[in-house]
Amino acid sequence: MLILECPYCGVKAEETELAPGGEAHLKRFGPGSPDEDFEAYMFARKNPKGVHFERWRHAYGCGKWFLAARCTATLEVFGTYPAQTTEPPADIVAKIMAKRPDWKGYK
Amino acid sequence: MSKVASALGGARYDGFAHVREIGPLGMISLRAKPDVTGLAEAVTAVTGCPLPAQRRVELAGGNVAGWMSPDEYLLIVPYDGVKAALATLAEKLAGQHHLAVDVSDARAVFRIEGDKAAEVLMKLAPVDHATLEPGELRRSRAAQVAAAFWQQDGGYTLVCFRSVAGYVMGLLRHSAQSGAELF
Amino acid sequence: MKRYSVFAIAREALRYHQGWEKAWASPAPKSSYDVVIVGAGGHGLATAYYLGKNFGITNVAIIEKGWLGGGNTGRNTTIIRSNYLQDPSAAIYEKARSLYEDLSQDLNYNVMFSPRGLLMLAQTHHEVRGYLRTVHANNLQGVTTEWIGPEKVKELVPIMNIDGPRYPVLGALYQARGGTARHDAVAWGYARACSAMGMDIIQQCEVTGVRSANGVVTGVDTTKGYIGTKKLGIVVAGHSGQVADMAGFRLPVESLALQALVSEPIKPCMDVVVMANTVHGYMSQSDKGEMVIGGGTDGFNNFTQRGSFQHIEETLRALIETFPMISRLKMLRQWGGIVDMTGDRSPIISKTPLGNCFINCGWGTGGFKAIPGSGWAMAELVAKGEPGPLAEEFNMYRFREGRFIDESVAAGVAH
Amino acid sequence: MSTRLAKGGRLIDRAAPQDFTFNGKRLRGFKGDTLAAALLANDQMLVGRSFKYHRPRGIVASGAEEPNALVNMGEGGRFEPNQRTTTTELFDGLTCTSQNHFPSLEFDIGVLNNYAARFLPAGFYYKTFIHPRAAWKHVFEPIIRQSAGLGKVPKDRDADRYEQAYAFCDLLITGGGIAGLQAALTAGKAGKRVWLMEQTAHWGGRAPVDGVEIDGTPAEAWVKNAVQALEAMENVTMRLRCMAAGSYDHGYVLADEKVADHTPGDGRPRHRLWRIRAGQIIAATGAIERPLSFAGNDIPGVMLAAAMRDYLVNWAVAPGDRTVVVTNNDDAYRTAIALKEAGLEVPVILDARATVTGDLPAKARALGIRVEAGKAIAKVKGGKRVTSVAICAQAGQGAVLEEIACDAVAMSGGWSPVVHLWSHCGGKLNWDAAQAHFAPDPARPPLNHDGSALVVTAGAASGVLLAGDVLANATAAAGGDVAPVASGPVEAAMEPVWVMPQGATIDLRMKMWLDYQNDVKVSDVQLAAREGYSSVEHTKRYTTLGMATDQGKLSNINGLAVLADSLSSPIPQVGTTTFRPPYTPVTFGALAGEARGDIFQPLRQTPIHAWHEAHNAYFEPVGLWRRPYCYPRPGETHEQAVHREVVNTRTNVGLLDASTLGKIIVKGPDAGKFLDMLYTNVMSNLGIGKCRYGLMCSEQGFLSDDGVVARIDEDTWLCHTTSGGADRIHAWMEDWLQCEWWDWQVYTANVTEQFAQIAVVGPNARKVLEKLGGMDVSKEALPFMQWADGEMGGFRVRAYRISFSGELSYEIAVPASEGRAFWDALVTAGAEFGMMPYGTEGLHVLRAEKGFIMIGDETDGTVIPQDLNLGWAISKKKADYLGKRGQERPFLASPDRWKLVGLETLDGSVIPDGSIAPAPGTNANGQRNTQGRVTSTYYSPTLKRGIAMGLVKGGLSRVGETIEMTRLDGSTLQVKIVDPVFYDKEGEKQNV
Repeated sequence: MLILECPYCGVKAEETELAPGGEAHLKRFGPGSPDEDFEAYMFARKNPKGVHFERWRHAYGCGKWFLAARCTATLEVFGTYPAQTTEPPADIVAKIMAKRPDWKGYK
Repeated sequence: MSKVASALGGARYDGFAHVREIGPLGMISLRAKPDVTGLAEAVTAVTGCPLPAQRRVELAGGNVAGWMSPDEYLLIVPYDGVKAALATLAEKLAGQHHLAVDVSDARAVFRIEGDKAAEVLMKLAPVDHATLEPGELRRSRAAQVAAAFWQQDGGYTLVCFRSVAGYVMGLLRHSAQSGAELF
Repeated sequence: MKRYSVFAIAREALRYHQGWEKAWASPAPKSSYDVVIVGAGGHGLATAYYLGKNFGITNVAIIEKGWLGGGNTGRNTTIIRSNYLQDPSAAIYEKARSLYEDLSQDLNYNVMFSPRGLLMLAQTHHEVRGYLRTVHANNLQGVTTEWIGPEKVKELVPIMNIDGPRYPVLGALYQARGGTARHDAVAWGYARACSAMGMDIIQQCEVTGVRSANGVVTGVDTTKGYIGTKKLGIVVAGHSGQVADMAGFRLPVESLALQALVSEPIKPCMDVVVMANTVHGYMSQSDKGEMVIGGGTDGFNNFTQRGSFQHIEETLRALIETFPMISRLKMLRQWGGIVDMTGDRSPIISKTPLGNCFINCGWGTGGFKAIPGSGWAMAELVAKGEPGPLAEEFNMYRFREGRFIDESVAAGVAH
Repeated sequence: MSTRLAKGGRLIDRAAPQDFTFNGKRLRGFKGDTLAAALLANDQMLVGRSFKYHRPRGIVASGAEEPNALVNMGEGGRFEPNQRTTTTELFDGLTCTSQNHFPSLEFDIGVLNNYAARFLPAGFYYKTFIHPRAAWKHVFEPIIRQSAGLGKVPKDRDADRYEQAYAFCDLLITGGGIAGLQAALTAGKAGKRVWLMEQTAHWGGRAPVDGVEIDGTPAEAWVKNAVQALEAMENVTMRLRCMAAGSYDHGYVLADEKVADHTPGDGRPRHRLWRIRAGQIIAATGAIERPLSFAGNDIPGVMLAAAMRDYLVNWAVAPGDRTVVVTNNDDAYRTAIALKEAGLEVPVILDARATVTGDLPAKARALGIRVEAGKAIAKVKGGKRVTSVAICAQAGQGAVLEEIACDAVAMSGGWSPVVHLWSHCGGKLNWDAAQAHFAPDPARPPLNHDGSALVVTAGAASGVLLAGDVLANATAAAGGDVAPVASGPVEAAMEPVWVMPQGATIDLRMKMWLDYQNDVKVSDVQLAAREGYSSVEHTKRYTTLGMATDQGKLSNINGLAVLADSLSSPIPQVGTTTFRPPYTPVTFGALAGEARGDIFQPLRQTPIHAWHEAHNAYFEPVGLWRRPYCYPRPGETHEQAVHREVVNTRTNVGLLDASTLGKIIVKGPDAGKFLDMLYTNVMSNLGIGKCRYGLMCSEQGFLSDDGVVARIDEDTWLCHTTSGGADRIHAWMEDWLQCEWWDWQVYTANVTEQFAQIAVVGPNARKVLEKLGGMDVSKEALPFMQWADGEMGGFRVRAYRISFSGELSYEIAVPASEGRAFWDALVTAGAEFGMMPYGTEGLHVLRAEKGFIMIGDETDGTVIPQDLNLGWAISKKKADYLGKRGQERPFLASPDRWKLVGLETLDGSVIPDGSIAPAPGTNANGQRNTQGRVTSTYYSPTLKRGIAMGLVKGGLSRVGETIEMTRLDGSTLQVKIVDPVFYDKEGEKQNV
């Protein structure tokens, strides 16, 4: 039963107020793109056992999508940030590096 | 006005807390970013309230201006005043990217009153009332549906979607039964 | 292997059961094998078993990070059915179901397959149409199912409230030869049979790397050292992504938590398996008397084998509405498993970008019922290097081509 | 004889007798009794039968760990099986019966299993019942099922109600013994927001029973003071009868408060499930005493030593007159001393330790109790009650030295911390060899959302057992540094004893019970180890050890010690099984909370719902809505009603409540661009005042929703969605706007519920509206596929000239608050034109006659618009729209896809729902090949024959061909492929 702080309204929302939305920072590939790219966008998933970046919507709340950095093995949350970002913010990356020295990084 | 009916026709329930459906109230969903020129002025013109800050609700008489999200406000005015309010908003925000829409009939509104009114909500919403400040609008859920509520006039005002008004009334009735006080 | 029978028990009883031999051996790994299967769950063990039985390949190691049968095989609600809509699904699940019919005799281990019948309730007109479609499809697929009306449902399950009022039962998709089996026994029975064929089941041995040369697999690094192999089968369910990563490819798979629970045991009251998809709940009664209940899947990646409690609540709400008499039963134990979900919620039995490396995963919430069929198809793929008809449609490249095997199109979305 | 003593009993009120029945026998206890205490007070030593062998079972414990004393309790809507008597508070009028026997508790034929026990070892069923195949299902399984199970099956609906509540705190302390109280005092004084809960009805836990002194006062007084002090703190909330059932991630704790179990029918909720979010949890959950494994340790009258002390001190109940005490530690001497001081006989204390020193043994000896060091029980004798014990040396194989008559045995094998809440979320344990138990490893706690320790343990749960240590540990757990001082006797070290005597022969080991309820014995665990079920999880599952309703609270540690010994492995290497919630079983009703009956799920209602109900609508669920399926008149079947409604709509005029249709406003400078991405066709060029049908696809390319879009003004569009699609599509729009195209200037608003929307459909539709009066609804003023705002019969309306039936049709939206009044006005105005309401099934028939597709019927998540001949609604000009790339994939672009056609039988009959068109031959899996399927099939009352739509390989190129389609009985029928538009192909009627 996760708690994630919505970066838009500041509410420490509990899981039942949120809707999960899968892996974050996927790049959309549209018409004409190579099959592999489209497949990677739609289907291939990192599914890491460890640090993961994912999408959440504060569905029973302000309705905004946001992103979270979370460990899928311990459920520790490293931070949340707005959806309008193309890669994890530096401060969250630094925090993860400090807590998970063997983390291989976002890519 | 007899043809205008609130969702439950003013249903009431008296248990350890007092529950009643009120309305319909005039409600406007206003979508605009806070930095839109003239927004604060427009909101004040319509409601008499200042532009609410994050998670805040401002009250002025029966009027309300609530912060719903970084680009959404809930304005409450008399039911008959919506048309004029929309016109005012259109005028004040002309040329600015915004959306103001009448949602008066899409909502049901409840009052929960009594010393232990908070206990009714504690059974339904995963919200920490000890950290809920006066003047805070909290969007959450009431059991299985979306709801927003705030403290007002010694009780709580709760807003939900109109179609689930009967369900929410059922929840409130179940939660407010005498003998089911929490503390 | 000494055969199990009532006579064996009587004989052993006279000597206080001191003479039973080990059900399976626990050897140290050899330096190399013809085939290494990673994962000693039901699917991995069944793969090994049919490699031996159908193809005579017995120089096989089954490597398990924990204890055999300790993953989803030992954590599910033991439902067995094959009333699937799509042809490839119906084929493999029916193959599995038909193998379950004789599995106890085949393995000489009582897996307690109990074809007690399985009902999928239709509680909306939409569901009625979806299940009728499934019955028509099953008739052409050679899967025996039927559509039954509400009266027959009530007759089969007297404790059910079929009158609603919210979701009256409009009928049900009924598979009379669906049912349950004892989940642990399936793993143990296969393990014993594999061991008897001379295969090595190596528990407490985690794979830490996959080695290859010229695009072809050569072996695996493990916590018990390097093990060479000519062929590698990856059958690790929720951890498929991690092992695939070692083998150098990415899967269309996400690992999510799925939960189940049991009540305290009561005397027999329900002799069929009931699934109610509109309200999200399914229930059967175990031979011990516990009501075995399955819930929904979380929507986020999770490797903890713990789920979110709201799914338990949601399921129990639904089941109390459907079976009002269970309200005063008590939840004895709840648990979670990690299920591997693919992009179309159907499994993958496939060659991979790495030569002689094969993968079997993505069974999601429906794996237990498939075990014998999955092992059968995977064994064929590993042995021949090419999929047979059972596995062909389940290749991992179908997503790129858009060739989904989507079972959610019928009303019955839960597995 | 088990009796009530004349004096004592700190928890009972002798002035308040409570009458109850057990198996129909009328018995009496006192207020404050547990049911178990009251049964013992009435000499009811035999209370049930075990699961497998149906052996006689007596009360063995005094709390939540009790495995035996479970009863069927109550009647009718308050009947509950498997009620644990040791945690059930007695109330006047309680009725209960014992479980798992036939015909009676005293004479149970199931006990035959006991005589055959030798042939029924652990896992025997895996090795037999294999042949013949059919016998398992038809013979063996039914016998096993009938003999298994425990309590009776409830028959009735639950008469009680339940509720849930949320709570938040800095610190949740579970357990109201001295550790919990001290932790609460410490944290409370520090100003933390504290919740303190205790599963029983009393604060104080064991300390008052054990006669501990704290800060120079008796524990009882200290507890009283502590409770008073805590009650005075505003930041501390205290709950009795509240059991912390499980701890979940991020500090979420479920606690079951038994509000009215002891006062049934008083109108309060029976249970309240608290969902607590705690910043940190202190588990002050105490410890549980372990039994000793000796032959006959399951005979009624054999009881945990501390439990016997509880019955004596708390409830003035003496389970026996002559009690033999057997132990491996000093604590059990307290029981012997208490019994002796109560005037009861203790013929001997058998202490497995070779040397016995320390204060408590000295005191026992001083009281004249015989203490035998290095001795053990070889065997307890008796059937339904202990009659004597045979004594042997602990070191030997069990040669009997002496037999002592007695009627009760108090045993103690040491104590195990209750670590459930610590372990639920992944806290790890250490093996404490000195005390022979697993205790929490503070270095490996369960983690909170920020990576900090979520749970700390306090007191005995930490593995400290002496009162002084308990208080110090609890103080530290709560962040304090000054602990009260407790004084007590010095206790000598315990000595692990897993089998008694140490070298017991197999015939003795076959009589040593580990799991009393599931009948798992020492020999069973040894058998599992011998057969290679060597993981503790394998052993548990193979033998069913610890899987009974007590979840192994008494048996797990003993069992795994036996397993470790059998494997010659150290205990910590064998490890424990996983601890799973709940700590003790929780009633389903409490977990479902308020969600029953009317509020089982939200029921969405349109403003016109009450009218539908009043007019005999037969409803169908559509998502959470209920929509009228049809309005049967007296004597009509649903089918007849649908046909009448359809015909009337075609010939006169029909009225449909379409309020559930989704309505989403999309506005902004980039709204047109946005909608062009969302829909497959172009919406940006739609003229103001005009309507256009549009399709939305998932990014995979599959058709996901459809509806009519209206252009409201220069930068505003109104998008209609399907009834089920409104929230989903709105969320979908917001997803793209927030997460992909966040620089586009577009706002959306879901205004579905703002409007009641009513379709007036049929040749007389215009007449009805004209009768109502107001805005001009003529063909010229409001042509097909346009909309207009206006006033109608005094209502503010927006009228859309759109048709989903092929008839002249208006969909009219009014504010929801006026929806009912407007509907009524239409009903009145329509009366003279033959207007009738029609339901969703009529709607389906009408659209099918016109060949209009329905999301969910023609689509199922695998269908693309091209399959449905909707290519005309897919823009060829647009570079991109959601789903376009997905549709480029080979399988979606294949010419072999099944495409939409009309279908009709040669004889006019209706094609069965779900019917499939087989093709010649079979596939590689032996399945019959197929070439199509029906998607919608109805009897058309307009055409007076069956009509259908379907997807068929080759699609419209095969019009005129006849194919076979399946019937449910396995036969087939002949079906002709036709154009899918069955009615008014030219579309003249809707455009009048």
